[in-house]
Amino acid sequence: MDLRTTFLSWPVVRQLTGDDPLGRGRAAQSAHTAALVPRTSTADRVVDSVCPYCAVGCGQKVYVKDERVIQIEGDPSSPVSRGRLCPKGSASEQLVNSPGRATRVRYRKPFATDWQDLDLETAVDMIVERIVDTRKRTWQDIDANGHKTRRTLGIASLGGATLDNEENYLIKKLFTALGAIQVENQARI
Amino acid sequence: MAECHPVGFQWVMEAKARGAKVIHIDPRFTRTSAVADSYVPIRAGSDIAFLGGIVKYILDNDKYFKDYVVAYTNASFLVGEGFVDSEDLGGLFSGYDEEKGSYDMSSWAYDGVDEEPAGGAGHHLGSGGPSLDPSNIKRDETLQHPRTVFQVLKRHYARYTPEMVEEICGVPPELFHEVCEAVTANSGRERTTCWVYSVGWTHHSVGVQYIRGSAIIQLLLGNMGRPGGGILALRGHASIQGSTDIPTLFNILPGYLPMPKAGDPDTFDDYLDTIRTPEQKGFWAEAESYVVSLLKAWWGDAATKGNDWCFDYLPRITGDHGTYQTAIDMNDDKVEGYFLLGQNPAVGSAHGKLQRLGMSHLKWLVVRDLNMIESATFWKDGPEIATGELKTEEIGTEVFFLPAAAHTEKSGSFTQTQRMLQWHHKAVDPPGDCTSELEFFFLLGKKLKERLADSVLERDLPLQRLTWDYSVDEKGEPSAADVLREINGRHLSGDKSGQPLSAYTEMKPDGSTAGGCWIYTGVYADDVNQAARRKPGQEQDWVATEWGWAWPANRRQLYNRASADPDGKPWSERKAYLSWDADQGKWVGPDVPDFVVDKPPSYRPPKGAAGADGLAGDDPFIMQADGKGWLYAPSGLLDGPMPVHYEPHESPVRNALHPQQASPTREVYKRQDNLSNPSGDDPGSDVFPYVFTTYRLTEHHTAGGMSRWLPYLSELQPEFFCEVSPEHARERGLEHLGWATIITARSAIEARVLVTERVVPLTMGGRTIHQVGLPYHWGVGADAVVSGDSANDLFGLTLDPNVHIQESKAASCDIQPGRRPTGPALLRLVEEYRSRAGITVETGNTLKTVKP
Amino acid sequence: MTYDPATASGWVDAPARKGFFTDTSVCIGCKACEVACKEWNAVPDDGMSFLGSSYDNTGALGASTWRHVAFIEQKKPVDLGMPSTARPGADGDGRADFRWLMESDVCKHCTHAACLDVCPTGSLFRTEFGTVVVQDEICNGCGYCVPACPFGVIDRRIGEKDTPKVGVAQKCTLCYDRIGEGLEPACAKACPTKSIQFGDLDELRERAQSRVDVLHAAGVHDAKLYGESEGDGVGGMGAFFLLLDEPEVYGLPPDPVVTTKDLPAMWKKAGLAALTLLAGAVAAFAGSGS
Amino acid sequence: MSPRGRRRDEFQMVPDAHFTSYYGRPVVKAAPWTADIPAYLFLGGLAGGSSLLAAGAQATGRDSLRRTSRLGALVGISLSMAALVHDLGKPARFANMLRVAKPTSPMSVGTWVLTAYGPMAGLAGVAELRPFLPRSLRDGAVGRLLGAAGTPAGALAALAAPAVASYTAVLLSDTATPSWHEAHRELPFVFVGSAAAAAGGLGLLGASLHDAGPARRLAVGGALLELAAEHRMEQSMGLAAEPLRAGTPGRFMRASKALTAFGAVTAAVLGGRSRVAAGLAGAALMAGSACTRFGVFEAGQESARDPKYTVVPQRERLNARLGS
Repeated sequence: MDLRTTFLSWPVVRQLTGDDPLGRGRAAQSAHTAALVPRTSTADRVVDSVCPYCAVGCGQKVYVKDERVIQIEGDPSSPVSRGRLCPKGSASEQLVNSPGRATRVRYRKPFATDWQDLDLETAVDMIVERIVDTRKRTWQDIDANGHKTRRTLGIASLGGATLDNEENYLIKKLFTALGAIQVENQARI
Repeated sequence: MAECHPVGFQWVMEAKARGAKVIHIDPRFTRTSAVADSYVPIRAGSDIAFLGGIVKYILDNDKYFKDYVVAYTNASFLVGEGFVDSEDLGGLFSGYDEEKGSYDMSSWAYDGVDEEPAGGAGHHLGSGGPSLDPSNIKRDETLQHPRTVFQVLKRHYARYTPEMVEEICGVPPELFHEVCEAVTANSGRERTTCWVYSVGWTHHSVGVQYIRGSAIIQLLLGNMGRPGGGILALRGHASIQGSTDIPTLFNILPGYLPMPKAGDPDTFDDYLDTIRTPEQKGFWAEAESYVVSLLKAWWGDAATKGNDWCFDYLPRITGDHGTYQTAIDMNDDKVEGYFLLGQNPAVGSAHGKLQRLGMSHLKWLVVRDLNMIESATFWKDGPEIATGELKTEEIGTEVFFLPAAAHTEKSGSFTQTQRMLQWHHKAVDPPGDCTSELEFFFLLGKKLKERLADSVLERDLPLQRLTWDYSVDEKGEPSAADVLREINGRHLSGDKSGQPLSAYTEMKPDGSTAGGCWIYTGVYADDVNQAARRKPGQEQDWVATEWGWAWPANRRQLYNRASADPDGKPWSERKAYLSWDADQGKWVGPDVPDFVVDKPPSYRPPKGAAGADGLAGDDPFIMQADGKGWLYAPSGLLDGPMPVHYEPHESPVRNALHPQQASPTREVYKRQDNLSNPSGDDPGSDVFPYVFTTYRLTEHHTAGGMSRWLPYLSELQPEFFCEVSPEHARERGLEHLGWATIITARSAIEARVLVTERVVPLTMGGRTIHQVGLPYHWGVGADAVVSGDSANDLFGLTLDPNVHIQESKAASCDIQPGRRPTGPALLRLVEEYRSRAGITVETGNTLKTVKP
Repeated sequence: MTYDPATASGWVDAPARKGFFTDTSVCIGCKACEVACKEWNAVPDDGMSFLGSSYDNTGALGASTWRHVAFIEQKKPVDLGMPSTARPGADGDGRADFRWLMESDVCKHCTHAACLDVCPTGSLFRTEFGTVVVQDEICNGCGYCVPACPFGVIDRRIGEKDTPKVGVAQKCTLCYDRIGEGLEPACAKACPTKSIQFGDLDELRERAQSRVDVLHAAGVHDAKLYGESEGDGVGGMGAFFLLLDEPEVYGLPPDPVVTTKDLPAMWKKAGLAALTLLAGAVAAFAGSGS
Repeated sequence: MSPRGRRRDEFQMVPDAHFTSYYGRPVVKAAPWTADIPAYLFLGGLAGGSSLLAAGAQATGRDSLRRTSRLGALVGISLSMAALVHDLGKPARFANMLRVAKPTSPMSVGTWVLTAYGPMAGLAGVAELRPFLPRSLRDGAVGRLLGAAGTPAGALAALAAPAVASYTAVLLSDTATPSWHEAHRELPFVFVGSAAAAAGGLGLLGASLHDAGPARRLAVGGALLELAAEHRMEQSMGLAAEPLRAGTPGRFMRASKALTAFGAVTAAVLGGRSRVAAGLAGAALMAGSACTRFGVFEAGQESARDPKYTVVPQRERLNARLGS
């Protein structure tokens, strides 16, 4: 580095030569500070989203850099929320990036005392087998009164209020085709 | 509202700044109360008395909006002669069957409609209410006939005096009067009042009747269908509205079509008859089109007229298969496999112990969540492990934990609390093994179809023939937009074959249309994802109809025909919304009319006209079988045509109005694992002298799955606490920041003590009632940033018969200073309380308490 | 002419001074400001301690809390039209008045900022917006700014080695990076009820005064501004407040004065003392011969 | 008097005083400083005073006093700098202190003063080590340079020394810490008195009876100044004087007064005659000086932790201004 430049950028020198003799403002600003920009402005893209917490449905803007969410904040265009977010909505970035978030499939064998690893594909295959077995064992063509039921009461599901409509649609559609009727969600709770 | 929906509350603050008066009625002084003009502390579980008192005030003082009431409600309809009010039967309506614990509703019908409607009630209905042929109903528009709904209502609420309100609710008469004045003064032609509620009203054994109570007030005051009016349900999950519209609920199919129930006969036509009668008014009359389109969407070409559109592929229900019944069935080893999809019942459902024990009976459990929630780890760190009720090595449940994708990692739509669908776009790929439910269920369906492709069993046909061919991207993820297109529906034949439907009115019963959820039809109109519209609010008028898409038909306010008078003119300039433009021959206004757009106010249906044609030009309640707002529900509700004050299932208070203590139709479960505290003045009720209620805090989200794992939210409310008044603290020796143990017949939990003047001891009937407030966000586990005992462990299971929702906003308890015992000693403490109170499985579970 | 701290600190053609107006009369205590601030500025959590100070478990501003929402439960004579209520059955006469105050506290960005004055490294500096900002990579953690602040705002961050910016003084930057690009600070943007308003200080002061007028007209005589006056001990605050009670109720100093106001006098005394010492030393040798 | 009655809510944990606060929490923050800082105050004062004594001793040919004082200054300033750096949150960034020169910052001013003083005092101190160097070094260029540099360095150090001894008072007073700020009128005199007493005490300890006269006089004078100034300070501080009398700081201050008075009297009466008495007096004065620094430091910290000391005077001031 040019020694002269280095010397001239020494804040003491800038104090003596500039408009900030007391060294409390411009003279004290570092090069790093002067170069600051909000990380939102260097995002690769901004994606329209909706807050995943309550049902007010606040608009969110999701800022992505290097395929990672770097910031989530309110969408000022939303006529619902006008860019504002509550503490939970404001914590959305931590929700998706939290180090405590579970990102690996875990499997607990019957009677086991701890989790073990399992790959996703195997897990889905095993779940398929469980469904087929349980359905076979618990299938009910008719009820005690001889009325047609064509169902299983052996498989139940709970959840959906935090899920997308499209997801719920597939859940209801698949379970209904399987004859599983105990499909429920938070709306009952 | 400020507490749980802070951003929505900006509009309340905005209204307040413009002079609106905000009244907060709640057992608990919340952040809403802090900025409200008035706060009304009320005993948890007593709201119907309060609402009934307002109804009485309105009727006694002629404060109702007469023109509106006569034209738009069933006030003038005559109730049949067989009807006997609860006032005359000690708290029971006519038709009560003690054996079944339910009503025969035929005596509640209008005069002229002489039989019980075919539709039944409660969970057997979709949202259309019961079908009904309105053509013969007798009416008296002077409202003077003693059997008019108006007069019936007046008599029904005659005893709901301010003094009675005070005795039941603990609200002083002057404060109650202030509310009555404010609500009525702010209603009428020039002004409207809005009621806002949340689960504080639904979590009761009479929850539906709570809402009905406010509906009666709003109809009497002319506040329905008008700007600034209405009853706003503030829902607590991003798409809990959507998960009801496209239900993951046992009793309905998409669009509130009922699930078929087993029975004889059980044909497609029988099924249709339960939804609609061909003679009825309104859009439910077209239900056949909606059902056929749904079946076509699901089974495609396999669904033909000849096979009743595969109607038989639908499984049948035989009663309550709700989540609580299911949890009980788990305990009885009737359920083998359980999917938890973003849900944490070990903490978030009532009677946590029953939930966790139930799960320990499963053969297999699939938990899909963002975090390692307590429902996934109950087998190793649940409270029952600590008490010795469960041993990890003895729990045979096989558990699959599958990490889920977050909202930023998938595209899809949420339906928010005002029925508006909003699309969120995928921003990044999910990390690690995380997958969306869409991807998981798509994959599961594909694999199941492959697995059973060669099956020749009849039961596998619905799966084999299920349409399941959504387009996938290069990573194999199915297209959510494709699914939304299917939900929207399309033409299957004719010129427009393959094109999306633009409105549910295009649906046909002849198999020429398909559509997965009729009320969502239009969301993909013009092959455009209308839910993804984001025209900035600043560039639109205040209704902002070009942001997202609201069902049905992008209407932002339901029943908005009622915003104009019977002649189609706004009730007032100040409250103008929709009006009839005679020159254009249509309804105009900032919103999509919730009415046949070109039907003039003067239209009167010809005799025998049904469906939409059967609606008169002044029938604003277009989904009701008679086109009117119901002050009195002649059918459809299992627990009565009008709300009656009953005490909660567990209450330290005797019902001041009726010998009938609690709802005679509430669903009780007499089981050793679901014991109840003695209630009212039953022996032993003094062992549980306090009321407790549960709620949320701004800083957390429900059972904590999306908040207790986040340091930023956890640090704001790190510990489970109970809120008690200084007086109560003195009475029980509770110390601020110390510990308290709260005990019911089910369990005992511990909480830090927050002594606060925000909790108000209530004086009622000369007696002081203390209430304990409990936020329910914490659970016992090892993975969250913060954990603690779960308030929901205190509740037992008692349900509203209409919707099978648990009573978890009011119950009785004891509270003692200090921490609870641990290990088996905890069970002994609960046992000691049970024996002191003399609790058996029968305790508190007698439905009829009126003595003959 | 108004004293402009940016111009006085060497900024030529400085933009209008920016600040916060926090109107506690519309605060609902949701703490969105606390979280939004932490998210944007990557401020670590400040510990999981249950303080039970009403709903405040944050306690105070500090190195890892740049916005702090105070909650005050109090009995108070009722003001007409105010958020207040009867509390039946509480007292002998059956009624007492009660209210719940909430206030989102933040760095005041003083016109005369002691933290900035005493900073020996120039880490704390006055920006062109008139705000006071810590330059993390400059600060050596001397900690002098901490006792200098008359509001107890700034603090040195403590924590494990891997804690970001540990050992360095930290406080609100008024989102220096954001406002540089015309964005609102994170807290103000999130605030659901716009209790926190960001903008040009002059305009905010006008807005605040008219809000006070409105409240006074509505009978809320307690409403008063705190920190808006240039005549106060810190020359006016860049972040000022509308309060409904005395400042100390919210944990704010009632009459803060920038400590450096007395600095010239202190230097004089120190000089005199130094001379005294010198004279004493000379005297100690004088007269003793060699 | 107090603006408002005391909070009586049973769960409000407000200390026993008539004022309002937020749950009894501090309004201002206590400095995040540990014992490093009072130690620095003491050692800096000791060094400053010693440099003055050393220069005088040099000028008047009191070798043992010169040697003791120069070495005292060297050790004092070295340890004090070590304490200062140790107390930083980011010690590696100590040099950033030289980025700016800020008259508004006593610490910045102090840094520049120390920058001038430290090397000189150090050089003078190291010069005293010349006799202990190996012969080759002692007689080599380095040794000769040291020998030559000692005197001018010592003189320059002595010029800066009064500032070193007094600026630390401003360092403390230029804060919002009530018991520091309110002391700002007298604290410089307390601190220079304390410095003189400590340096004189060291001289009494280390120098021969023959050489120690000026040290004795400086010590006695410093002690008297310290005691008088401290007394006056407590009178002028109002409520903020309270922490100086209570608890840990109170104990320090009482010890300081006793030790200083004892040291001064002993030095004055017996210091010129008995080596033991001189040593005892010197040690007492040094200990007294250290107690003063710790006492003042801790009193300030206490005053910051209790909102009373911030709120009550401000409220009184405000009420007086508002005429209520």
